[in-house]
Amino acid sequence: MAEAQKYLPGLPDDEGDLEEVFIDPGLAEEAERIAEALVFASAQPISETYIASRIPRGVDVGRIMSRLKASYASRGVNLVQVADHWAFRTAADLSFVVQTDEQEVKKLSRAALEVLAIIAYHQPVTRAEIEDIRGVQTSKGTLDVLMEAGWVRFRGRRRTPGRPVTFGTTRDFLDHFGLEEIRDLPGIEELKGAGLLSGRVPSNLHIPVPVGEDELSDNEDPITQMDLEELGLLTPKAEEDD
Amino acid sequence: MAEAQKYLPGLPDDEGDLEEVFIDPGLAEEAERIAEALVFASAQPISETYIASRIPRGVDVGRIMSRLKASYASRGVNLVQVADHWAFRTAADLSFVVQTDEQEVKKLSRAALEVLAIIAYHQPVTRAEIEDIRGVQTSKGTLDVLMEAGWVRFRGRRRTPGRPVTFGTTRDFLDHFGLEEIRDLPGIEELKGAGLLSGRVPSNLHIPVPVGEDELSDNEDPITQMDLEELGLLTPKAEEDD
Amino acid sequence: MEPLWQEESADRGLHEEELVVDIGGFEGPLDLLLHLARSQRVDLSRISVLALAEQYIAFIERARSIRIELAADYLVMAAWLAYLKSRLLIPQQPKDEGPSGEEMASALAFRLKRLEAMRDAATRLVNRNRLGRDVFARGAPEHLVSERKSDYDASLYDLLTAYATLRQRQAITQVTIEKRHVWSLADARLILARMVGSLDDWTALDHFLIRYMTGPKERATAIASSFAASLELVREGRLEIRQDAAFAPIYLRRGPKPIDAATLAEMEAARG
Repeated sequence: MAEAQKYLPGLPDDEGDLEEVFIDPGLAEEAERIAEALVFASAQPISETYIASRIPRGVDVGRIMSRLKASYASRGVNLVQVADHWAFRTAADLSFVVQTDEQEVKKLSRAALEVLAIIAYHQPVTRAEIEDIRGVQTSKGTLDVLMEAGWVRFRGRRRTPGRPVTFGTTRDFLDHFGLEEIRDLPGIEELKGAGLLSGRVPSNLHIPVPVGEDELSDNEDPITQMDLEELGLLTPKAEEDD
Repeated sequence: MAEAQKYLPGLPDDEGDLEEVFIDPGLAEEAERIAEALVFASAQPISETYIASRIPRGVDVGRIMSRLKASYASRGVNLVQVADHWAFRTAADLSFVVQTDEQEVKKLSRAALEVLAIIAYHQPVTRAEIEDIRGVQTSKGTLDVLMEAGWVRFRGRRRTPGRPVTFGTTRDFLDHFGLEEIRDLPGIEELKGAGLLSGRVPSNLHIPVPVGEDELSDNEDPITQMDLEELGLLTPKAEEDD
Repeated sequence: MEPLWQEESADRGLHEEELVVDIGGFEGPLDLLLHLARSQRVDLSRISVLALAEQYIAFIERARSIRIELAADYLVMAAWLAYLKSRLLIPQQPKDEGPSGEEMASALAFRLKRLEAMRDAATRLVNRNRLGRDVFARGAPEHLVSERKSDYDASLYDLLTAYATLRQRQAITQVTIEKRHVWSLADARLILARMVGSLDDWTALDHFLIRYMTGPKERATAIASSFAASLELVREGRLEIRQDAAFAPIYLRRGPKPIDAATLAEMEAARG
């Protein structure tokens, strides 16, 4: 009963797929088997578009995939979504038994990991912005390593003067860290809420006003505006464009 | 009920595993999940002995495998036994989704990558100019490969003696490499910043800003039907020189 | 401020007793500031920027006092913090331009908080169930009927690497490297041998060299090579060497086994 109900006609979906009316349960099962075979056969995630092109016409690929996902949820192998792609992966709780001696997970330096996190949470982000966040120049080879690992890519260019190139993460990044989409990054909503993913100082950040105590020490001259210009010091980033 | 029945003690199996009496259904399920994950993740068919060593003690591996095999029997992927080893295989009736002949995606050769990159950055560019930049002759085969890949096209003809053909990139090129427009290719500063160009970049190194694909440059004529026919005659596959 | 110097830090930071300031362990001034801020053990939003600025400046001064060469970034930050300090302590004048001390302090606290947030995010990220470590893909993949438009594959990274390598290679082959005169060890040895032969009195090394110097560009190589050569000659007993204090002039004079004509000829030959 419940089984049949799933194939009763519903409202046309967003894409107005009018073909999807009265689906034959046999057709749905066939579609499920094909999708399963396709995704299972590949080590890489398979695009939903590709799956859709391979299953019988008129079958909603999204629905098929959710059904499959549910039926694998409690198994030793799970169906996971990576952006608009699908892949089978061993269940995370079984990591202790499944060990392949071949592949070693790439070990990233602290700096590379930090840059990766900044790119992931702030994308699209320019190199200057990464450096602003870290307060240090990105050493040569850091972005390089991340791109070579296939986790970071050039995304495009910012529509600001100079059109700086922006960086972002790849689908391999999502796949590697077990994320369905960027919005699943741990804590991203909280960080956004706290204003920590923007270039501006959030208005709710209050700094206690210090109680005046010491003056300049004997061997100190006050820094003048001139000095600052000479040193190439600019005011903090907050007023930068973004 | 039926579920519980499965775990009732049965006759000792061939290997006479006497330990298997009154198996906890939870334990059996755990064993099944582990076996499933192990077979899935293994590059080769995996031995029953190995699986037995990984599942909870006292669980009959033979029975677990038969149960798994049965549950996959009607699916898009089947669990198959090869001698005393186990593997997942695409269901025979779905073999059309997987390729039987191992026709792998071809990796572009280094030469082809170089030529493609030169065309991308320097377009519109003639073959002579490509050779000038690379400092070596470009075999016709290389350009053919790039055309075949669908990433390079004839753009027009240069208004210079001999009216050499100019090359440019295609829309598919942008799609494949995830670029919105050709001007999104990173420039010298970005290549340096990403660690792709080493710090000691000679001052005479110029990287052009690529010209958008649709605009013909001043000294370019569009390719006509005539030209195409002529070019088709000029690029017979047979004279490939590498 | 004192607890700062006793802060136990696993692999970086500073250790009072040995007077080691491991500036190399920090990734830039902001990292150092964040480290100092953490030692205040308060939420970053309630941090005392003033105290932090003082700690930082003290750290830098200490590093300089023991002759640690600091990257310009660190000094720039110190100067900025000194400025911030003055802005915080001196009441804002009505006609002051630019951000107020409080605004500058907020901006700094914001940057520290943001950096720390990214550090935490990085840790959380790296501890996720990772493909190839905790979860695994199909070990024996089968080939799918191609889903690509092209039979060929390459990534943008491949493309850019190929291009950058090519262009750099080409550019470099076109560069003519200016011939630079370098004193070889054999050169220096011969020069020293010739000069020291007759010297009974202590003479400064520089004194020997300056005559041979055609320009300031050669100075470094001349000093390095002749110093190395002089040590070798001392070992051979042909030379004596003396320096009274660190960075003081180096004096040379003839050793117990003077250099005779035969040795000199041998050296000439060695020099080719």
